[in-house]
Amino acid sequence: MINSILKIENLSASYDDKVIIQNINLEFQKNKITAIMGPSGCGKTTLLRCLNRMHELTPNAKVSGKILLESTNLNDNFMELNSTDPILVRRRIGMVFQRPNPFPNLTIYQNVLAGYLLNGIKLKKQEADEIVEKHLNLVALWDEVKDNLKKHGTFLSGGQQQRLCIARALAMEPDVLLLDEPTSALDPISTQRIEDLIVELQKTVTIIIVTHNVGQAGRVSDFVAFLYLGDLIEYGLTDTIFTNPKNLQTEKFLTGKIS
Amino acid sequence: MTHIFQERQSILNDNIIEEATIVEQMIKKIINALINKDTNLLQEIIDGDEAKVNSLVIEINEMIIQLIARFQPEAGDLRSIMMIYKINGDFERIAKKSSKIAKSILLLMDEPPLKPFQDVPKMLEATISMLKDSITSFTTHNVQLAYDVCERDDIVDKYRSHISRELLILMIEDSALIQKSQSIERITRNIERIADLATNIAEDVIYIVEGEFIKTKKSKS
Amino acid sequence: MNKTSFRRIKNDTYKLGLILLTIISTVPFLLILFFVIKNGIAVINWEFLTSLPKPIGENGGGIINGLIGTGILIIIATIIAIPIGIITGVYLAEYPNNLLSNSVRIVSEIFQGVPSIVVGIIAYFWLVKPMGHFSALSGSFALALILLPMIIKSTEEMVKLVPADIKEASLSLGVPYYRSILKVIIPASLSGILTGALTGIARISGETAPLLFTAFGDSFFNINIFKPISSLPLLIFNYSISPYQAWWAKAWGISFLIVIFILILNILTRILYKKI
Amino acid sequence: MKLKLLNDKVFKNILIITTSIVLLIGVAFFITLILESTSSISKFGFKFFTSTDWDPVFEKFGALPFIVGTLLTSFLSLLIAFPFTFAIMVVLGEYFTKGFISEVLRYLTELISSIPSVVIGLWGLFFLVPAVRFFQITFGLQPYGVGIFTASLLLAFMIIPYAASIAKDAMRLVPKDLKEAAYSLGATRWEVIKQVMIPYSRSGIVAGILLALGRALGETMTVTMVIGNSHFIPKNLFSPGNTIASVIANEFTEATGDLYLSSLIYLALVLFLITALINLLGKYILKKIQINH
Repeated sequence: MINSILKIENLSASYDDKVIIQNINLEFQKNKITAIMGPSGCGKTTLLRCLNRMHELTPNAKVSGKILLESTNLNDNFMELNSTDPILVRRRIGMVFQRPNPFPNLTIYQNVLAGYLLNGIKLKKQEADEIVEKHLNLVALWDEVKDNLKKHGTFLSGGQQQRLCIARALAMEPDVLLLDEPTSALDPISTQRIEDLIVELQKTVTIIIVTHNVGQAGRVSDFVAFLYLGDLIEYGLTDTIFTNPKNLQTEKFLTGKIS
Repeated sequence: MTHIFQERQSILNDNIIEEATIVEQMIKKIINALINKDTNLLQEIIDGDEAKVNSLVIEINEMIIQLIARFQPEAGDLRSIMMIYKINGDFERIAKKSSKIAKSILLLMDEPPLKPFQDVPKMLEATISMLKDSITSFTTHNVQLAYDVCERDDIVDKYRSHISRELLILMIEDSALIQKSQSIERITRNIERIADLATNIAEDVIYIVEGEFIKTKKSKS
Repeated sequence: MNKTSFRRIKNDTYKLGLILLTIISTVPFLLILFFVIKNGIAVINWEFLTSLPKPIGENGGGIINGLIGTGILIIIATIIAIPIGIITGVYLAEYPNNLLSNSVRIVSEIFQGVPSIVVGIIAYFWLVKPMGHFSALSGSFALALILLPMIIKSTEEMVKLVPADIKEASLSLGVPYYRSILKVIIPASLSGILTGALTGIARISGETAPLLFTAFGDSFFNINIFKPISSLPLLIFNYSISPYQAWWAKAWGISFLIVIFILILNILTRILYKKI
Repeated sequence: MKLKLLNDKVFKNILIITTSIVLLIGVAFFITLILESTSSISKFGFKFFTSTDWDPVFEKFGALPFIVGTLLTSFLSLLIAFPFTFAIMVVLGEYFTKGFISEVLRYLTELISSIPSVVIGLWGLFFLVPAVRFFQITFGLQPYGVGIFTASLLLAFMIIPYAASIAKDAMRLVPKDLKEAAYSLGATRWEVIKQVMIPYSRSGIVAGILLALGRALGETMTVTMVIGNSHFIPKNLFSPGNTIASVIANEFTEATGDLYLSSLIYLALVLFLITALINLLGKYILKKIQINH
């Protein structure tokens, strides 16, 4: 049964009058991992950044089309993100970036709670402790940092920092987690740990991951969307697309003939 | 490798073992059919089991292709998956041979049995024990057992040449028995092939574990 | 072979000569330091630090008016310049390429090079003339105008140094833009901004020219910012061009104080800078 | 949620308004200078720069002596500063780029540029002036002590660290592979400096000199204290003179007549325009270098 949490209808985005993605229609399945892949410059990241309305922060950026997120309100099945406060959108759709970017002036503890602290949401000490422990556990970082929670995150390794950033995003209890090439700045072992983590996390959250690494898309995703020159070329089960793509461009991309 | 890969790999292993069990059952059914003169069992093999194995074979093939396409396994993982791919093919052939044997036996059932025919169950027993052990060696990665299976190929070969010799004498004595003898000959040839395939499986197990291809089979003169 | 050794000798000679020139160029500095310390320490005592100047002919007297005055001038200048400077610097870093930021950047660059005496003139026309008399406020305003471009510049640079994805991380957590700037970007660049501010304060604490026609100087104790006020650099200038030996000595004493103050600021700046 | 968006809008408006205020101050600054000097400009026009008469009593104002004084002190100080600047640039930019000596030198030059000009002036007045006077007596010159030369010496000392630090930065931008290529061809270190590094960092050196010139032109206190404050065109490098900045510092508070004041502002306007131009040019060159890297 198809159970969509996020739908895109006729989404187009441009920057400086240059069209980056056009007329994209896509549905993301709840608690599944969807990988968006394609050669560099195909609009993967832009598509991702449209989803939590980060794209519009770029100067001269334009977005058209509809993005619908499963509503928390029972009467209304889907809410349209373009007419929702972007701040609210971003709390329900978390994001993790290419480079690990923990806040340098906050401790590890504060970093996990950053979403609350920076928004000025008051938490009781016990509540805060629970959130921190739960989410550091979720990203398998608790045992490694529990004695250093009051230290700044900068002494952590790249992979640990990235997991901290994932914990930070998860602490806001988002429905969807966007990952923008989360391992492109990491070494192979950290990459593998993050991939394991991503697969593990789909139980709690719907994941959309952008990757230019075909192997990674294959390893972690349930569904694959292939973008080429701003168009959605193919979408389907990872198993199908990786063994038997319908489109010639997808085939070429997977076999390394375009990149 | 990710969880997904490990998960899939274990499903793959489960499937191949399920396949092995069915194949083993098919041969056991043949033996039982021979002993109890039970044609229903043979019919089951022909109508049901072979198809069951075939659909499993397709499923396993697909899984393997997906595994390789998505996870690009290496070293031990790669050897294991490639061998499962081969074993899968071997099982498919064993199932086909078993079905052929069942068909041949079905034709012979109505008629009074020939003397050499009594050796066929024994040959089957030897074969099934090879198959069983090769599967066990696969699931337990027991190389010793695998080598043992390879050795035992000779036993089955001996059964076959023994039966062939007897059939030859029978045919020389009574030309009316030629057709029947040929049926039995076909059956024993198929059984021997099954034993060969079991040896193949054992060799594949040796490759999975030790990473070296071996060929124990002496070329037939 | 001969040519090679000639080249080698030439190489060594040049190196030696250049190092020698470098050392010579620091000699005046060491001399200044020597004179300031030698002549300065001689006059520093409790009375010098805590009492008002006495008329010429009387012995003793101090520079408390200048000390207080300089303190007030610097504090007010900092209060004016820091918020405006930081906000403008943030704007320049956040909107680097529109008409407003480009023109402000040019204005700020021009301001950095404007002779301070010209700044004094402007403060005179904007504050002294309308008010009818010299005042601490006009002096502070002039100093603030000198401090402002330095703070704008260091804020802009420091904010630009904060990786863009830190801001995005904050926004992606649903944190509003203004909170992201105030709670993430500014704290992350604060030590850099403070370094810039301290350098600027060190510079204005020795500024004299713009005070000539703004704060003007006053030989009495004054903390009213709408009245003329004394300042240490002004005192140095007035005392040094006076014909009285006793006042010359005081000029050295004040110089000593200022140099010490600037040295302390310098060390503070270094400590802060290391933290970046 | 509505409130938060509102806050964002308010915040952005605060940014824009404050920045606009800075722009406004800059523009008003310029306009004030023009307005306040209008009466002098309309009275004297361009003749202001060619006339040598500066007579407040008869309200005749010609700025030539000050312009000459300013140019003389500035360029003389540049000339004196150049070898030292060059030396520091090479020493810090190539010989000692890291380590203790480089740290000490860097710190020293930083300190020099942070000593208030009035303190340097004080030292000049009580050390350099007597020294120059001694020198003048020895050589049978008129023993002023104060004058163009003394002022230039002090100015030179003040601008050396400034120019050197800019030039040194440019020198450090020379790509390592370029240097290594030259070394691999058998060049000595000096040859690499002379034939590779200096040509490569030429524009940075020019920028350093320009910005230092801007400083020298506008420096007020030290010059005022040691230049001698004479209203005549200096006869030689040792005679007293006046620069634009020093004449403003000396006479602004005493300027009684409107035209007198206006003429001083006229001078200030000229000084402002020249320094602004030189500064922008220097900064522009620096920016171009940075973009290239």
